[in-house]
Amino acid sequence: MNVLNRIKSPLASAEVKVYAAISGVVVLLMMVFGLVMRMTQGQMLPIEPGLFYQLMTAHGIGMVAIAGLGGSAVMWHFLGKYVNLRAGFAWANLAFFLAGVVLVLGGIFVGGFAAAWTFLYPLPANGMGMWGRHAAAAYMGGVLLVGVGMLLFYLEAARAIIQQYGSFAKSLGWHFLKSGQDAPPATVIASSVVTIINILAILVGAVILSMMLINLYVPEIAIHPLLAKNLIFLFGHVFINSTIYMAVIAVYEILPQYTGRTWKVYKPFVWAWSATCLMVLTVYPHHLLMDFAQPLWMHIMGQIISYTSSLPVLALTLTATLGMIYRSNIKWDLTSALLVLSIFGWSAGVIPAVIDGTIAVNQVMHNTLWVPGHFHLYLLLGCMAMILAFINWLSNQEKAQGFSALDKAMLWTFAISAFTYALIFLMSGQASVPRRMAVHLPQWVWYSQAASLFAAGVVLSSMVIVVRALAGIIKPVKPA
Amino acid sequence: MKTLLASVIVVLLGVWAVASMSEGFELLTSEQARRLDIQRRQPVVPNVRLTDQSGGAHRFGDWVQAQNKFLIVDFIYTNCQSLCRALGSEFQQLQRNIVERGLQNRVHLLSISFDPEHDSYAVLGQYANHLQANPEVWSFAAPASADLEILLQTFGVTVIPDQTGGFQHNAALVWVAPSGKLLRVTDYASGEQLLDELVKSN
Amino acid sequence: MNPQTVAGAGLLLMLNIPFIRRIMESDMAYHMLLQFPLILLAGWLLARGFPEPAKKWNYAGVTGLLAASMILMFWMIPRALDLVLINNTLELLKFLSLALAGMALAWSWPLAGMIVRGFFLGNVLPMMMVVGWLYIEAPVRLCNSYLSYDQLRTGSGLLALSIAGSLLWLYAFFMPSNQAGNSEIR
Amino acid sequence: MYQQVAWIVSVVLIALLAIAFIYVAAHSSKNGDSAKVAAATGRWRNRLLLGVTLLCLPVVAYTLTTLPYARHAISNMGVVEVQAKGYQWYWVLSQTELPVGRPIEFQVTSADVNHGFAIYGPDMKILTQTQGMPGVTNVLRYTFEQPGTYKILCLEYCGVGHHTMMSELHVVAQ
Repeated sequence: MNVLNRIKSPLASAEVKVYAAISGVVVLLMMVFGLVMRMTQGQMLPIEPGLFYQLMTAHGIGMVAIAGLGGSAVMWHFLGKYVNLRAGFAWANLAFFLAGVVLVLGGIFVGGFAAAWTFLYPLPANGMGMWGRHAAAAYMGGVLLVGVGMLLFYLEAARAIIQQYGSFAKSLGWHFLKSGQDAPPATVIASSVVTIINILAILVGAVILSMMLINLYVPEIAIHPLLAKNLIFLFGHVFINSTIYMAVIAVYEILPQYTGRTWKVYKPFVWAWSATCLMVLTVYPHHLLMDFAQPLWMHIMGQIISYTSSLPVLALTLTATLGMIYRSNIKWDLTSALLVLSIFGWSAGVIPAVIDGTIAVNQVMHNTLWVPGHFHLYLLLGCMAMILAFINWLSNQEKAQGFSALDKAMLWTFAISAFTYALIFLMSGQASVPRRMAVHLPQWVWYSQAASLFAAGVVLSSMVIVVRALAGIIKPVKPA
Repeated sequence: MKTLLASVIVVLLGVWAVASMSEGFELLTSEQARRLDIQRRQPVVPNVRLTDQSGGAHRFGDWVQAQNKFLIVDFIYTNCQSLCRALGSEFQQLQRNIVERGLQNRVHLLSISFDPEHDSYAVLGQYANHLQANPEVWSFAAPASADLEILLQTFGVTVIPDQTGGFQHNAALVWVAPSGKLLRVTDYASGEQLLDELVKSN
Repeated sequence: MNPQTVAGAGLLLMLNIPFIRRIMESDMAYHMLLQFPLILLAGWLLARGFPEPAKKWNYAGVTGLLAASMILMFWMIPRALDLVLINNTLELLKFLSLALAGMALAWSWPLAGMIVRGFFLGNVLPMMMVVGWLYIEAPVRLCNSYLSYDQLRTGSGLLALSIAGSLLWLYAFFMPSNQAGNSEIR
Repeated sequence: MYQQVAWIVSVVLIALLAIAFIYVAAHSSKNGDSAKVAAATGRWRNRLLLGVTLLCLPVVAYTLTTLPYARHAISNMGVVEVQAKGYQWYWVLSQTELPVGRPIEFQVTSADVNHGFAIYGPDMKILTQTQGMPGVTNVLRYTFEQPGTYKILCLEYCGVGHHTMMSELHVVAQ
């Protein structure tokens, strides 16, 4: 079975373009929500706390979902070069996704649901008059629908990978560890890891969402709050982590085309990804370090795996990226610059993340703005930069372009704004400013005001990048 | 296409079946169904023979109407080690509350034993003493064995023997109007709240 | 006649002997974890003697597996479990529908590819986990006809089954698939 | 204290990372020998992995020696017990005047949803925290070293009144 003859049209298929376009638009909207939240905390906008928390819920779930969709676009596009994916499943996923989004947004903005995107049990059932149980059900049902679509998507990926490579053992490259022969491409390894962990995460998510839906209508059937929290964070942590693992495929695939060097798969790379597969499923207890009732071994495991899970893949990707561009005569344009920036953002974000995974630090940092600080580094400056690069790459017919002055200006605006924005979060966390509060104490307000300035920079530069890229994507491809 | 059509039919059938079993997704257990059913139908208490803790014999229906009070009924057996104790202390609490608020003339508590073989009036009397029940507020009674079935059925109580020689039964408070109609069934810990409602309603 | 069909029919009849039925339904765990699977098995065996009917209506086994999961979902409702003990019509329906689910499985599973199977498992396994967990966690008895201890055992059994099923399913992903190269994988 | 350490370490490491990126990006235009660069990359990768391991192992080991979780082994002598229960959106504390210098044991729980129980010092920096969870009691021990007014903030989002959920503790010299 020759891999080469499976390669379809070299340019992105319709479903990838639609995914990319929707991701671009929704990201902008969610960024605006973020800006509005920071301006409200900076007392620059007269938004009521009720609306603030609705926006916060929408921003959280919207960004998670859209990072998932954008990452899926990257994975679908490049995985499709190695295995035979059927477009019907991408469309089915999109249909479930959109139906779910309608329900989620309805629950939030019509029903008033505002229990944060983590829907921590039993808050959805305790709206205190802000929302009713139907609103909570719409939200959780919507998330469930998105999960069903994603399950279909990953089942198709699993099917295609297994059909091509025989089993996940092969597509993860375990035979390569023994024989040193026949390594699967980096894209296939990353896709296999994401497929495995996300199928598991979605099933766990389905379990806890169903239980909470039942509890909503039959309150006598109670759930143990600590168990519920474990399941929610297992689901949420794995899902959000895998968005980066999907999006990073863009770096593996696109950057080599700019440098003329290949992204070689070597044994540590295979080791690191396989280890990640296991560790990402067991690292979530670092979110529960302040739940003292949790068994001690889980706390200790949470701290240790926090250190071991993030570092290997990152260290390898980081050095490989730097090695790829060093003295390579790389052609710089918006795409390649964003991709390199994204690896910086991802790496930079891991540092405060791992530090916060230390129990002693978590004791004074948990649920402060330190937390959004670290994840905005690797989601905004990392994952989003990857997705923006991918969208831009698609719009340029997947070729390197010139680096216009406007491109340069937008790149630097985005890089500096996003970086500073995240640093202000970290700085506020260092000053013990809590996260998820509509109103801050007077001495904390200036942080939000400064952050709003840089948030505006992020919104502005992303808007220019996305709008220009969308124009390129929508434009019909000229026959060569 | 045919598969799609068939699948849609299957899903619709499934949803219909689940919906009818759960009364439109409102309930999942027969306990909830029983409560909803009683609240909707409001059946009248059966006119069965009851013997109270002092040996007096009554007809249940007549007795309720003669009393002309709201009745809070629970079902117990005196050998009970678990649930009935919770019920017992809840009733003690309610008894205090009723006396404090001076509601003796409007509300009466009634514990009915579903183990008439064992719970003779003498046994019930001891049990009442043990719980410091005030006869003005709180009565105990057991039906004649032959009438047990119909009584349990009306109140929707299911009793099953367990391995240790006792019984497991669903525990709840049943609210009976002075007219003898069953109004509603609530959790055994919800008595106070309902007293509040009763006070507010006048 | 196919011996498997005979065995299936025999099993179904045996399960219907009032004495055996009473024993199996006396305990919640027997009821859900023994009688249900046995009826499914009987239906499955019964169907082996017949060719798959109406393949056009059952492309890739979608309809059959959907029907099976719907039937299983219905019988996970605690109230349904209670009602069959006092309602004979419903008891008959239980036997018919579960046997039908078994037949649907027998006919549809071979037709289904990885995705349809995965979707079926992705539906049934979490459902069993949810119900099992609810049985364990619920502070009250969910079935009036069964002891709370039985409920705990049934819940643990369901949970164990679904975890075992999930692990088995995961394991299959890592095994060299005999379907590799088979373009019939759906 | 830990806040400063975390901040300084993060900033220094991120700065080092940025320097590495800027250096490499600045040297990206010349065409070098790919094989040589690949070999050098391999060396750097191994150095980085080794360095990170050597750096992290003692940190992980050391920080695991001082865990905040109150265990039964700790002596109960002289401990002041305080019950804290979170409600949407206020705290109910069994006492709010506490002695300085004596170990205080906060038994934190919740009546409704999840809350966070964070003790802020007079300078409005977090000193310690735990979660308040319905049906679960989290035991947090802390010894106040300075008299003064401390605040308790809810650090787990708990609904629309979340940001108003603050209480005061008065720590007094005995």
